[in-house]
Amino acid sequence: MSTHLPIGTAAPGAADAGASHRWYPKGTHITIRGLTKRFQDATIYDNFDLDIPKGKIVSVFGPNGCGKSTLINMIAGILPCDSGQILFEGKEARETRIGYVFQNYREAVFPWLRAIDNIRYPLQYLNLSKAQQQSRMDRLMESFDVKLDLQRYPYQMSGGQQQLVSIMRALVVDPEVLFLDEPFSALDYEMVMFLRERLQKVLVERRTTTLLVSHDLDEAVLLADEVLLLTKRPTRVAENLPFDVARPRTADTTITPAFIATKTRALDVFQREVRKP
Amino acid sequence: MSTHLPIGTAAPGAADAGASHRWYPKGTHITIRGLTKRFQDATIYDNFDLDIPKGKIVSVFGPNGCGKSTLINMIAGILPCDSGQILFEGKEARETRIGYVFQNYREAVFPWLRAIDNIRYPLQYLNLSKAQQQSRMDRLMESFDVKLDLQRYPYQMSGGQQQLVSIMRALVVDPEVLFLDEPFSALDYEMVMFLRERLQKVLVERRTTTLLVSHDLDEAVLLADEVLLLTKRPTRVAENLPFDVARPRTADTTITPAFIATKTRALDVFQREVRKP
Amino acid sequence: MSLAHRANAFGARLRPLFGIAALIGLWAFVHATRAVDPVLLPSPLEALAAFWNGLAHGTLWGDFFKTIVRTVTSFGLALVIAVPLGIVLGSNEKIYESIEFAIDFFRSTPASAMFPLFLVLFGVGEATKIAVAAFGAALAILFNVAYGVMSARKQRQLAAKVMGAPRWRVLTDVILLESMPQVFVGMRSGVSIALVIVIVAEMFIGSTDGLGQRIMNAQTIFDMPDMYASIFAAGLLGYVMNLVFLVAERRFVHWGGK
Amino acid sequence: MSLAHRANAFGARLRPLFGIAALIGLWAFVHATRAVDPVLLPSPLEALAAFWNGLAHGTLWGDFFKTIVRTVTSFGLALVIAVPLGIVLGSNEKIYESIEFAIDFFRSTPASAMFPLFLVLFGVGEATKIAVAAFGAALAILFNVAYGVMSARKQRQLAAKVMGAPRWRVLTDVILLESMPQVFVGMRSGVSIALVIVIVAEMFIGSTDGLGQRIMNAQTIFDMPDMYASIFAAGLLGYVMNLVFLVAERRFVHWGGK
Amino acid sequence: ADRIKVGVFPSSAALPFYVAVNRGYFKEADLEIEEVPMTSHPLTVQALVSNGIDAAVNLVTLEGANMESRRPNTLKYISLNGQNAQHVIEQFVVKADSPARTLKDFRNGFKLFSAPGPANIGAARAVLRKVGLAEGKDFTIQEQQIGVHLGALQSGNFDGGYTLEPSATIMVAQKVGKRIEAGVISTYLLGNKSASAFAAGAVMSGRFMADKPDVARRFAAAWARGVKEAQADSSARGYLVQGMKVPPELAATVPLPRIVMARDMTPADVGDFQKFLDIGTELGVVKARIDGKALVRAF
Ligand SMILES: Nc1ncnc2c1ncn2[C@@H]1O[C@H](COP(=O)(O)OP(=O)(O)OP(=O)(O)O)[C@@H](O)[C@H]1O
Ligand SMILES: Nc1ncnc2c1ncn2[C@@H]1O[C@H](COP(=O)(O)OP(=O)(O)OP(=O)(O)O)[C@@H](O)[C@H]1O
Ligand SMILES: [Mg+2]
Ligand SMILES: [Mg+2]
Repeated sequence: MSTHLPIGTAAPGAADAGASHRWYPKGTHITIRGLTKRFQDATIYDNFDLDIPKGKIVSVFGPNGCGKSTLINMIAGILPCDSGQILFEGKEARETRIGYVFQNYREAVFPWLRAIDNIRYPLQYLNLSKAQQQSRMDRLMESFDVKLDLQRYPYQMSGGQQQLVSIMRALVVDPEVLFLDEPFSALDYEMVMFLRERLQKVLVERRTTTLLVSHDLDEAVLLADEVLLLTKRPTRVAENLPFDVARPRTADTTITPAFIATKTRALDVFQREVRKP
Repeated sequence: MSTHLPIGTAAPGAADAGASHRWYPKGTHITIRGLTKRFQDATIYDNFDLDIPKGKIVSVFGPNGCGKSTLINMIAGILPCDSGQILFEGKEARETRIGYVFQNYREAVFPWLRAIDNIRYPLQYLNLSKAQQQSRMDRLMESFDVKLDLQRYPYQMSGGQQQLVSIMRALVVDPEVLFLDEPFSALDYEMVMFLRERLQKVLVERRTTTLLVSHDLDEAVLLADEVLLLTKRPTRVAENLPFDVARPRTADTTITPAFIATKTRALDVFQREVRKP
Repeated sequence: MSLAHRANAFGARLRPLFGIAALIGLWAFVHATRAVDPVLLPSPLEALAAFWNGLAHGTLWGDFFKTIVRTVTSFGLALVIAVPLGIVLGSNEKIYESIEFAIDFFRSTPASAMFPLFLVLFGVGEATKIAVAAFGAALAILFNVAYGVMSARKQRQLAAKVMGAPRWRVLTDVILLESMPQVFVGMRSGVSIALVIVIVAEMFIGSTDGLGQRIMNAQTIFDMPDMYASIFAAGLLGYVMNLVFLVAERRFVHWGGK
Repeated sequence: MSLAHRANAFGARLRPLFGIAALIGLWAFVHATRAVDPVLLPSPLEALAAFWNGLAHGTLWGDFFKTIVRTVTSFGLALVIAVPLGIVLGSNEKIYESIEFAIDFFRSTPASAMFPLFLVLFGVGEATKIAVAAFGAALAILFNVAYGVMSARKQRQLAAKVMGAPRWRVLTDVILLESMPQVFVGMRSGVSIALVIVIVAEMFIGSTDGLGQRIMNAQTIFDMPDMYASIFAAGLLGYVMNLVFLVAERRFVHWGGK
Repeated sequence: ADRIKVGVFPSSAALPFYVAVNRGYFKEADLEIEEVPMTSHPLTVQALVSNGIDAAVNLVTLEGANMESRRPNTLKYISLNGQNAQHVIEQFVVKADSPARTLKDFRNGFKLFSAPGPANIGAARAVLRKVGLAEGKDFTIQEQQIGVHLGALQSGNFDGGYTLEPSATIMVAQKVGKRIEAGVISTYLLGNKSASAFAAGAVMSGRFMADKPDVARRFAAAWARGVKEAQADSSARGYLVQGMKVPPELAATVPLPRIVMARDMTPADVGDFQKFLDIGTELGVVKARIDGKALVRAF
């Protein structure tokens, strides 16, 4: 791991004593250091640092256009950064099993494949036997219990149905890292409730490192182990609020004092940041 | 108006006595009668009737894939129906000034135009002088007070920014009928709050007939004069809940008993309908 | 409703015939008005009679068949070479840019100017005709495929990449399908070009059979009905081959435009 | 960084030259190994010398210029006719289907087989060459534009319609722009085809100037360096005209693939 | 049997070949002939150079001479086809209803077409100049493919032209045109009405003759038999119908050139040939002056 130690980067204070050669805190899955990203004239990130803990759910909350999707794309390795480093426990993004629900879910499914084949698609890259692949699919279908006709093509589906397919495709590989970019934006009330419960269960059980972007503050706090608040561009971390109420968290959780405290705090920070000139 | 009276359609009981020749209630802007729509095998609407009141905000709340977008598209006249009639106070959709924020907002903006030109685009079909067009633009810009760089092209913008452009484009024409298909799904917290307030003000002031699709029940109820609850396919109106609390409605409205009552009722109906086998 | 629908579908089937009818009508009109000397432009009926006689009793079918075989062979060859190459080149802009010169150069050079070169390389036999037609068709296919690949939208490629697809799988699973409409345009251009070049080669590179040679002979001895019959056969062949791809595309690219 | 960037950009500019270099290298190699008799395939240097002498002291520039004028004229004509027609036809599938036969028919018929007909219609002068080249180019442009229009995605057209755009404005404001990439493919195909047909016409329809006639004469008297010099000039012209559209497309269709 | 690839350009001068094939002369000489159709003379030359063919039954002498001057020993003529007023090939024609009777009537911007290629148009120009006509003032001339000559006359785009057989015969038969004067090269350029303009001939490639002298000799002998029969036996003309797709009713009237084997050339022939080649050099069709005797090979 330490082979990737970049020369000249100061070890952050948070590194614990027992591993002083580490330049990231223990339990970190994804380490971002000195990340810089510009689009033409606009600077999105300038020397941005972040540690994403392993097996936790991190909610990202920030204003439109602050660079949340951009950040995820850079971590996922599909958008080059101008400078800086992004490491997965010393590995590369390529070597990690990633699930990604794109914000732009409609353009990310394959219209030439039926929904079922879209969901099955990533399994072939996992070195699984046919039987294993099928059992993955069966398990997924079972746990989702979808009433959706998966023999349709995406363009025959409603927006929400396409988004659901996109979510199922991201989950079927049992990802090590899961990126959810506004994954419930088009789903109906019932489905959102169902998925919040289901995802918590699955992700915590499998200790999947998750990055969730949501503009619904209730949702962001409810699902999070950490709520990451971002500022406007050039983007910094405004605050990183831990939220470690026991799971499963349900609608009832939203009326607990801990939840309200965290939510209020998040809102304060967010509004302060957004309203800065 | 009565020239469009279809022969053989029974006048609904709701028609008031003073206008017994009407086959729709007074104050109705859009009348839908006997609407039928199939996609290949699947029947979405079968002999569907609906009256949309003039100058009111109707929230549509229904499960994924029940046909909300399909309904709006048929009303807007861009999707043919298999049978049935849709009338705008006896006019055609073509003769009505329509604003439409597509659910699929990314694919509905023009990538070859800058954001500002996208917003300006529909003005040219209004028979306005250049000066009047400009004053419309100025008024819009002022009331939105966007910090967004509107000289960018859509593909240089984040999802939320594109959605905002799409909303502004729908509003600039001062529409007679406004369709909002999940219009805030990608917008940040601050922007959603701002738009809820602004839209209420503008739409009520101008008496714009509005159809709002939202999966956020709080939002659906908060903005609505009527909450239209739809069933699963084949889609019917499960219930039509009026909600006539005074405006402006703010976050405080959500803790009033009237709000909670309506919301609870809506949720009950919705869940009952969705859970039907 | 179903009846009307069926009648409609029937009408749709027949629609291409209107085009043929209009074309022949125009021809008959020009002929009837004697705007063009009848010796130079026979009536459609004469040409049709020549076509029919040629097929039924004469050698037209043999020539027709020869041209079909050559065209299909050279098109097949072009397809096999140009589609994979086009995908690879299109997905690698640097390489493409450096060979673009050659592609545009040869696309803009008449096949007949290339004959001497191909004769040198492939001799005066069958091989030259097929090679030069395959070359021309391959250029068109290559150009279209590479262009389609280059201008394919990126989002789905990125999605596949994130899902762990290796580069070549992204090519075959996403880019190729994303650029399918352009690939079909390429194939339709390619098959027409292959046919055109085969005919020109039959005209100008020594040949004892084929529609091109037939057109040339008919022209030399001023047998205009037979010349137009042969031209008609060539055009018909082109239309039918295009139709195959048209139908294939409708079937296959079901997601197009959505 | 900026320096590296600049060097990179410079490399990108030069990339097409690699293609030329590779092509000429191959040619020089074949010539050097004498795989082909030198009387049939001169060395690149000889051809280049002929090219240079032809330009500097000879008549090559005059012929070159004539061909340019003819090509540009016929292409311009084709463009003016085929782009609007292609849009209209593409947006009206029924009409398109009924004339598809004619389009595919003529696309698959060699221009040289059409010469007699065009000679009859336009006489033996300049008009025939331009007409037949314009016809060929127009078919290619029409085919591509109509195809682009037909397979354009529907969402934005619907958006424009809802905003009150009349049908023809949807055509010009949305469909045309949505199918722009395909229009550019059509224009690039068209300009190459116009050039090819002009040259073929100069070869076979009485002509006293132009690159085609030059190629033909050089071939008859076996002045191979001059023949290859002329072919090279034709190809170069084709490349440059393609380049114009390539650059125009990069500039204009900035949203492509996004 | 020895295989030999023979290029054939379809023209009446190929008749001896069809005779020899159909009457089995080649088979008797133990030769197996592979007929390679040729559609142009440059193609024939190219095929000879690149060993695509070993021999060709008809090749324009100026083209052969030109190639010899660029690449000596590429080919040799074994027989030559002479044309003149009796053995008609090249000629001037006009529209059937034209008032023109002689070449001198080509006046006032008389629009002429010419058979294609620098040799043909050059010869046509030279003839008209000899007659005393000025290009531009009296006449204009433009190359056209032989295939469109009839159409060019018929459609009225041209008043007349310089064409070759069998095109002229078909024009006359179809009553589209009429002959003005044939054999103009002999008459005006060689200066003698009965001189032979040796415009084409049968060739063998230099390499073939060097590699297989015996086969070459047998081919030449069989070819000579064909030549003799073709000129002596008028029934042999029927082979033209299948060989070059001449309409049967015209086969009997299509003129044949005077075919002379190299060994049978008279001194006058040698002189005419040299003169003809020199004209080619003058026209710029042949790169450098070439000796006619070196261009033929007698067997
Ligand atoms: N191709 C591009 N060219 C120029 N600017 C771009 C480009 N892509 C993104 N941007 C800019 O980068 C910024 C960050 O975009 P990003 O999509 O990451 O925002 P986001 O945080 O995901 O916003 P949202 O909540 O609206 O999805 C935006 O301000 C956008 O304008
Ligand atoms: N082109 C099509 N072909 C076949 N079925 C279609 C097509 N378009 C839509 N459908 C079906 O019609 C139904 C209604 O779709 P619609 O997009 O109107 O749903 P919606 O209510 O807007 O859902 P959402 O909340 O997910 O946006 C869906 O079940 C979908 O599967
Ligand atoms: Mg985003
Ligand atoms: Mg919808």
